[in-house]
Amino acid sequence: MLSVAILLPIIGAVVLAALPKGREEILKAWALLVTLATAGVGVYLLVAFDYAKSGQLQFTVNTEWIPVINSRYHIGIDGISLPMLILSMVITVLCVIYSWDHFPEPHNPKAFLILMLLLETGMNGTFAAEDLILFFVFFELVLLPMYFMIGVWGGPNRQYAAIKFFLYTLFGSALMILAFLALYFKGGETFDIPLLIAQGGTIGHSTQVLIFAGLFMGFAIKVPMFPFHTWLPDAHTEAPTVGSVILAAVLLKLGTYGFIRIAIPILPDAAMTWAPWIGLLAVIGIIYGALGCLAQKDMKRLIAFSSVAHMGFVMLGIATLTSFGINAAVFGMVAHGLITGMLFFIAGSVQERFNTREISRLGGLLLQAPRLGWVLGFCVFASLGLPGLAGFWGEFPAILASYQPAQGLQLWVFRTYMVVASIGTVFAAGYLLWMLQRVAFGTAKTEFEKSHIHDIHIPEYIAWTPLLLGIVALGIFPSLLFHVTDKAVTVVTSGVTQLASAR
Amino acid sequence: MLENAWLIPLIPAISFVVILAFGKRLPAKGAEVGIGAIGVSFVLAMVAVVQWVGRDEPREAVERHLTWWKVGGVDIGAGIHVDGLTVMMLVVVTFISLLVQVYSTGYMEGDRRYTYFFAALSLFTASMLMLVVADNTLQLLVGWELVGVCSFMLIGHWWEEEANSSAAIKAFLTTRTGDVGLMLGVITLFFAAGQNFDIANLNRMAINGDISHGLLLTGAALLFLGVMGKSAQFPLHVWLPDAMAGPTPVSALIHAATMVVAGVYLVARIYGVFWSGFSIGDGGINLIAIIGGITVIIAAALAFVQDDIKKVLAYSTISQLGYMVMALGVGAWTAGVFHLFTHAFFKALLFLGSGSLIHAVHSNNMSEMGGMRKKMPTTFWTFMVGSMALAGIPPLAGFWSKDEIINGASHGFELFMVVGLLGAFMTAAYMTRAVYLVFFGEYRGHAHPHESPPAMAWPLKILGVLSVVGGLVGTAIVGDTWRFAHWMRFDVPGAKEIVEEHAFNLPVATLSVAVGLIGIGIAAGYYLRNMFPRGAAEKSGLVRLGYKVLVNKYYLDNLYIDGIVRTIQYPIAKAAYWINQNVIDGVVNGVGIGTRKTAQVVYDVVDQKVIDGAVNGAGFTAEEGGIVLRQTQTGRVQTYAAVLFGASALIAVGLVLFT
Amino acid sequence: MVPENIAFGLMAAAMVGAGFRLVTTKNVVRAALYLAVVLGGVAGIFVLLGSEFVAWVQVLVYIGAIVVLLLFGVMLTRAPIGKEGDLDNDQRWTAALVALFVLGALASVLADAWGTQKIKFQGVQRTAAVSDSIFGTYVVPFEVASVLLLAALVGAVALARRD
Amino acid sequence: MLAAAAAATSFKAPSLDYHALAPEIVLTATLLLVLVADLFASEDQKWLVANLAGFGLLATMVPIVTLALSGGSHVRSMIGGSYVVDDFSLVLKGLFIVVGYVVCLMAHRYVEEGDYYEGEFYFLLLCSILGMVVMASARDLITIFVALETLSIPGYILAGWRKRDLKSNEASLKYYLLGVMASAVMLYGMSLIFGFTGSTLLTDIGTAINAPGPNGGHQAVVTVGILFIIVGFAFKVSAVPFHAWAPDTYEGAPTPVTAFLSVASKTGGFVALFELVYVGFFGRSDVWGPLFGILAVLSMTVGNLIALRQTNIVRMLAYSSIAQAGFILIPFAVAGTSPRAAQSALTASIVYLLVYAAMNLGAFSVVIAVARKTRSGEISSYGGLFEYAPGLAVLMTIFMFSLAGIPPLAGAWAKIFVFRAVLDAGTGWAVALGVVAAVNSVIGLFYYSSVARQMWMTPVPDGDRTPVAVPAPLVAALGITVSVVLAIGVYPQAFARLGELASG
Amino acid sequence: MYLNQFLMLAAVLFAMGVYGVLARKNGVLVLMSIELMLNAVNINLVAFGAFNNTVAGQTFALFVIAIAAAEVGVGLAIILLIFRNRASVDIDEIDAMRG
Repeated sequence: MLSVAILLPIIGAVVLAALPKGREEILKAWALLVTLATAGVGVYLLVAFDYAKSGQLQFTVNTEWIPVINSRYHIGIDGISLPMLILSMVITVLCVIYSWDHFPEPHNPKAFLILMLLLETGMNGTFAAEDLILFFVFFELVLLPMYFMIGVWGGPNRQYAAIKFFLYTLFGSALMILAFLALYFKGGETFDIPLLIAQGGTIGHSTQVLIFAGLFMGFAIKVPMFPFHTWLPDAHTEAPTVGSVILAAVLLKLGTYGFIRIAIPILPDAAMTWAPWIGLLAVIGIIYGALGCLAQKDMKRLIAFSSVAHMGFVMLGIATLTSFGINAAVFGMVAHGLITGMLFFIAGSVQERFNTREISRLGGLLLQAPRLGWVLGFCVFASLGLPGLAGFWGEFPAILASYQPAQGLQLWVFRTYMVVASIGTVFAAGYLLWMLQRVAFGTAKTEFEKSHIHDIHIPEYIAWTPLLLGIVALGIFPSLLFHVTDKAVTVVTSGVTQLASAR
Repeated sequence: MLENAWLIPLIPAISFVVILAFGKRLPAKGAEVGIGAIGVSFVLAMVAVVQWVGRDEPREAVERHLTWWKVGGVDIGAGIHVDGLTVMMLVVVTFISLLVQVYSTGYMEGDRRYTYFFAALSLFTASMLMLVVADNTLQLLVGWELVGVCSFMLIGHWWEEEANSSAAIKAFLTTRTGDVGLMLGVITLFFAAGQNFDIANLNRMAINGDISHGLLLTGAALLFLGVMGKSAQFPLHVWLPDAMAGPTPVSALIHAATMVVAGVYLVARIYGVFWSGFSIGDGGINLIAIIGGITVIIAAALAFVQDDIKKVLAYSTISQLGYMVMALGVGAWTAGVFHLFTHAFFKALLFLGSGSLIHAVHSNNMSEMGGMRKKMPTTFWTFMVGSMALAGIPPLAGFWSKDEIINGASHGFELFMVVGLLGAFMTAAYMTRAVYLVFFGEYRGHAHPHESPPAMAWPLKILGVLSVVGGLVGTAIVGDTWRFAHWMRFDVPGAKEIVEEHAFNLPVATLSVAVGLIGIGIAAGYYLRNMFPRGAAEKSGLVRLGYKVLVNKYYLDNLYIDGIVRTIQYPIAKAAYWINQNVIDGVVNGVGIGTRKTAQVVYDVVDQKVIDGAVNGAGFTAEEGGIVLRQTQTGRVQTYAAVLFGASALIAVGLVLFT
Repeated sequence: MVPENIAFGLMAAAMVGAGFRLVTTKNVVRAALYLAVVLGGVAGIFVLLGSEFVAWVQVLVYIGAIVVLLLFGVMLTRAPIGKEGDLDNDQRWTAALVALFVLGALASVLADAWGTQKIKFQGVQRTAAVSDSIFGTYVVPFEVASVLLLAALVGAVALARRD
Repeated sequence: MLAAAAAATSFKAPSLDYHALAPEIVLTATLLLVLVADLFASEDQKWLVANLAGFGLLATMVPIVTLALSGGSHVRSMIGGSYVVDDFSLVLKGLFIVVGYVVCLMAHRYVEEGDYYEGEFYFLLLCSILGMVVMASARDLITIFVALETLSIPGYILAGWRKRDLKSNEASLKYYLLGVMASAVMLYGMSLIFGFTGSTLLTDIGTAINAPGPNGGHQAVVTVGILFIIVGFAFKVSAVPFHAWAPDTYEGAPTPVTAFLSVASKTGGFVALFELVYVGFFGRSDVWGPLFGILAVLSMTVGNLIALRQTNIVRMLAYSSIAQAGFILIPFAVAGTSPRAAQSALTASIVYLLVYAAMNLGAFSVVIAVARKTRSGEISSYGGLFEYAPGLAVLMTIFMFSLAGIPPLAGAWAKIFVFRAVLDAGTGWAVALGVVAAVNSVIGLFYYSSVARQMWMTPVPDGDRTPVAVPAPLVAALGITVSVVLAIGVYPQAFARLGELASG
Repeated sequence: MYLNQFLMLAAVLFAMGVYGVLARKNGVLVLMSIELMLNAVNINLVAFGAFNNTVAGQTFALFVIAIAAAEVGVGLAIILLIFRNRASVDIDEIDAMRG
């Protein structure tokens, strides 16, 4: 069943490629159908998932794939993968709906939708993969479609942004695959993640540290962590709305997911060694991203930089190596997916209405398109971590966790991080409200006074409502997510805790 | 009702959703929903009070909670903790909110975002109530942030003007800066209490010394940072005056009666931590008291030099909050809470009064008012009552609570008693000034003032009454069971009693009243008398001659006034105000601007040049390398051949040597 | 053993001299003749080493065919007879350097490997032996080589033929 | 004397296994047939020649398959082991034949429409392929030498096949001169090795070289001999610094020939290297280990860096093929550390060769197809290809990113196998080599993606949007190559198994 | 006779050949120089054959001779082709493709 969730989109893409180019309605309908079907599978998974055993892999498939290098087609989901999987499914559907009647230029729905479906396969696969090589393949599979999405349908500077995004990520994954192979040889000649988790601890410390470095490069660039983040603003700014939404909502999560799923459980020892540095980069990212935001003139770019800050919180949570921290991280991933995804949607809609995202030229959105304005306001508050909305549960527990990181980590170091991170929340409020004020408050600038601004229209409503509901629901009932992830996280941290108890 | 106190916040929450959804389509644009809901909540709150007071001794706090979420075996609960403090707050919040909403139907009439306004009020009330009933610090934090947002929305209600939205942002950011402290404090105490947010448990452990003093001190200090932000304590008070940009009812509800006292409430609620953290029990001075004391004086001084009536009230609010904080700082828990209680009434009254004035003259500036006595009698009388209550004239509400504070300070905190008295003096003085400038003399504005509509008048009257009698709850008059101090106690099950009561102390009382009266006297004398020579100056030279002596007399008078009062009031106050605007406020704004600037630099230099540059540089060098290497491809076959043979021979030699 | 050494000495001297002129002369035709001298010398060396068959093949194929071929080439490319401008390009010194470097490397290695070992002379190797090895051990390469020669022929014709 | 006489009289013909030689025989028959047919075919019947060549190649596959099926494990060795047919040689012979067939498909219209000699063209092509097929089985120096020349000389000629085109002449000349010089160097090396070991048989050479002691195989002369031989083939596989001919020749030669040279003859060179290194010189890994390391790093880096600056697609592909050669050389560098490492190294190289053949041929097919319309080799002429020829654009994209090594395309697996070999060796140098390779694979992406960028993201240079007419044979070539690339991408096991068989 | 006297002679010839191919610009002369190198190799092979007392050396030499002939043929063809197209055999002028 899980395989269906992975393969359905790509099959759909192939069929789509066969459909006539001219008949746009059919193309869109088909794409929507496929994504919905996939989401349907997702719903089935949600229902059939045994939450009592959310710590173990479920819906596992484990068949021979490449015996030569002893790599198997091994997939399965646990409490951590499930939410991410659902997230990517939902986002894709919404993106198809959103782009329903305004495809970016050059107008070529067929290619665009095919890419979107390919992307979904890649994302779903990554979240389900339980074999390093398989993971790698899916991890990379998302590169090409996103490259073309940015490069073909992007903004004026798209080619630069696209190739930059591509090169960065590829550089990371080149080192990552080396690390994977090192794991293969050091970890008992297998790429199977569960097996490696079982045996990973046996690898010598220095070796672990080296391998972890490789993995780190791979994942950190994807996250992206300071100082590997510079591809992100360009990619986001240039990408078409849907592209940035998927990029922000799901693709960035691949990196953090990699940390949680692979790096930490397999190499707990190295994780202990690296955690302080990861934490450092994380908090730098938090402050740095905030400063970056304050310096922006472009709405979308600002949101992009805010992602750097938010992922900083996620990484901080991970760096604590505690159950609290990593739960927070997973929550943060989902929350950021929903919220920042929303923000990019809005930025796109604003762009579409005003043909500019330049904050200084905008203003009085609340007067011209009240609903859009209020939604923006809502998302801003969600994004700055307002309690009662999803964002808070990503930030607060992360900060909480860094008060008392995993045993064996320097207390004072992480408490310093805690303080810095919490100051970061103020910055977050700063730049987001500043943006809100410039964009939504005040009155329209003269150049747009006359122009009629269409308020939210139907596809936008359909595409956004689920996200907004999700933000509120998760904000009020965080346990919706926590009770899924918790057990799985304890599995992740088990290695670290064993180390701690061994000390 | 005590068990189901969670209903009280829930109802306004629902009304918020309802108004948001259907408000615009309703006949009264959603106002009725809001008022109805809050009315119900108010009734329930009253029931709760009665039930609480009716409980037999010793009154055990009612606790109920359920698991909210659960991580790594730690389960975080959500629940309610109802005791005297809670019910008192419930009543105050619901009641003031009710009146304010009623008042707003008049005040906000025809506003373009009338419905949103009521929705926001409902949301605010809900969050505030939730904060009040919270039984754990996390939940409290949630409510705390939510009220902050509501205040943001309401301050910026008229966001068409940038000034307003900026004020809103300033308010939000300043408080949030404090909240960093709060959040960290909550976290510290969470771990200190063994991964537990529960407040009662926290108090118990704190008092019984189950938590190391160091941790407690840290936690308390951090929490207090949050308090300073929310309750506008020096030096984080700067946002409150700007917050006056919001509609006046909002100022009355949020920035006078309820939200700003959240800080005080927090201290009172988690008093155990502060008490042992700052070892208040040992007497002497401590952070809370100091900050409170400073705030009292500074704010009061600032209130002198304001022209904007709401600003006067704002500073007065700050100073009064200072009183409360100081009270808690000197261990006078009951007194502090009591002052919170009474202050809610008369300050709300004053704000609503000023609101009705502004409504009438379409200006905040007292320089454009004057002579309102005749034009707006209701407003005048109620305002007078409010001012006198604030000035602490017996037997009005303010007197009892303020006296209790000063009285409390007199036991081991004499310094702060002095502060309290000085504060009382200044309070009386600046209120008199305000009252004079507004209600006496000639009308200096251009509008045509008229009495406000009943929707606005009635709340004033009600509050007026309460400002008169509200304080009596603190006395034996109401009977022992109903006496405030009787059902309003800070007692933690399983921990020793830490708050001791102080009997009513006549000398202190008289003293405080005295300074109050002196304050009024001087101010009144200064403002009222000063008129005559000016008036006389208009007359002919003859008269001027005849007046010589009188004038001379008043030379003295003026001399005295100028010599003393001015030197006391103006320069100091002016200086204080200057410092306030340019130093403290400047710092706050400066921080904002500075951050933006650094951000710009960081972005332009570090991000775009250094980091991005490094990467692009790598690419560039690669390209350069390509260009250079291309030169080797000369296109001449014999060069290639030379390379072929040369390389072969070279490598040969190399290999031979190194193998 | 003296005569061989004398013979070798003479031939070697002639070959080196001719070879040197070959790569330095200013006249293409002369160069071809010098080449013939060198090749003849090589044939002589073969005889010295008791490989008569190879020696004869050398004479026939090289001097008989290749040198003639090259001369035709010279003619066809109309290189004027008698002195003419320089036939060298501008990297003469590089070339000399490389050549000497190669020579040095080879010489030292050879000296190191075979120092003063002598060739124990087992008498003339009969042509039969050679043919045996060609048609026995090396029959496959021989067949392939025939195809190769055919290919070279066809190709050369295809390229050179005027059309 | 008597001994010699006895030897003379007692000649017995060597026992030849004709089944094992069947592929060579069929091929030879075919090429002779082609030559004859060309003589008798009139101008309008020349197309027959091409088909003849094609069928001949397919026919050659038959004995290869039968040999593979007839107990693939058991090795057929002839003439004292100087000519061996085993899984290794069969896999590579198969590769050569298929590549040859695809090249025929690519060349079909090209030669026809360019009115170049057809018969001779295919004849020479087949000769070259024969050389390769022989190379795959050759296990002694002479056979290797002859095979090398057989696969090279037709190449020299074909490179100049566009006779009236100066560039083509130049290509031919450069290729020829450098080729001959390289083989001279190689021959000198062979003579040294022969002199030292007294045998031309690789197995004997292996034992002789492994011999310890003062006169053992560690001597300088052996080192130089090995080096010179390797140089000869390093030239063939265009490894830096012996690569210089490749870009000029590739650019000048007719595109199908370029494809042939860049895939087939390069592979031929590698096959020779496999035999020499793994059979003959294995004992002296201290010589060739570092040597290949240097060659690999230089090839990857220099190839990539210069490729960054290219504007002509063929030239860019030339440099890319240099860089790719670098990747294929990496496993050699680490093969010496242990038998196990040698094993996985050989697998890696062979897998890479198989994959490389597919994707490079594909790329060249697209180049030919596009050139039919644009008549230009400039990368800029690919602008907006996606608009008027989406099919070709997508194919080219696939090939480019496969060359760049982006999963899930075949190229990624090739690289993964190389990395695997490197890390299997596990030495510090090996890992360093791996990192260099990783970085280079990123640089490579730069220019590969720039082609994709042209096709997808830039407008058509001359607004001419008429679709490209792709002749059937070319479509077939594209079909074969792309299906291979995708198939490996999804299910690498198939080819990995081949590689393992061959190296087993 | 010492083995090395032959080898050294061969080495010298080889080096001369190297010089020739590098320094001569007339195509035909380059071909001649190449022949020089090949002959050096042949001397080596035959000498080693005698030294190791095996006939393989001669055989090898024969193969080299045969194939050398083929190469010269092809080479001359190419040079003729070029001469026909550009009326010159100066190969250092042939650098249309570079970089």
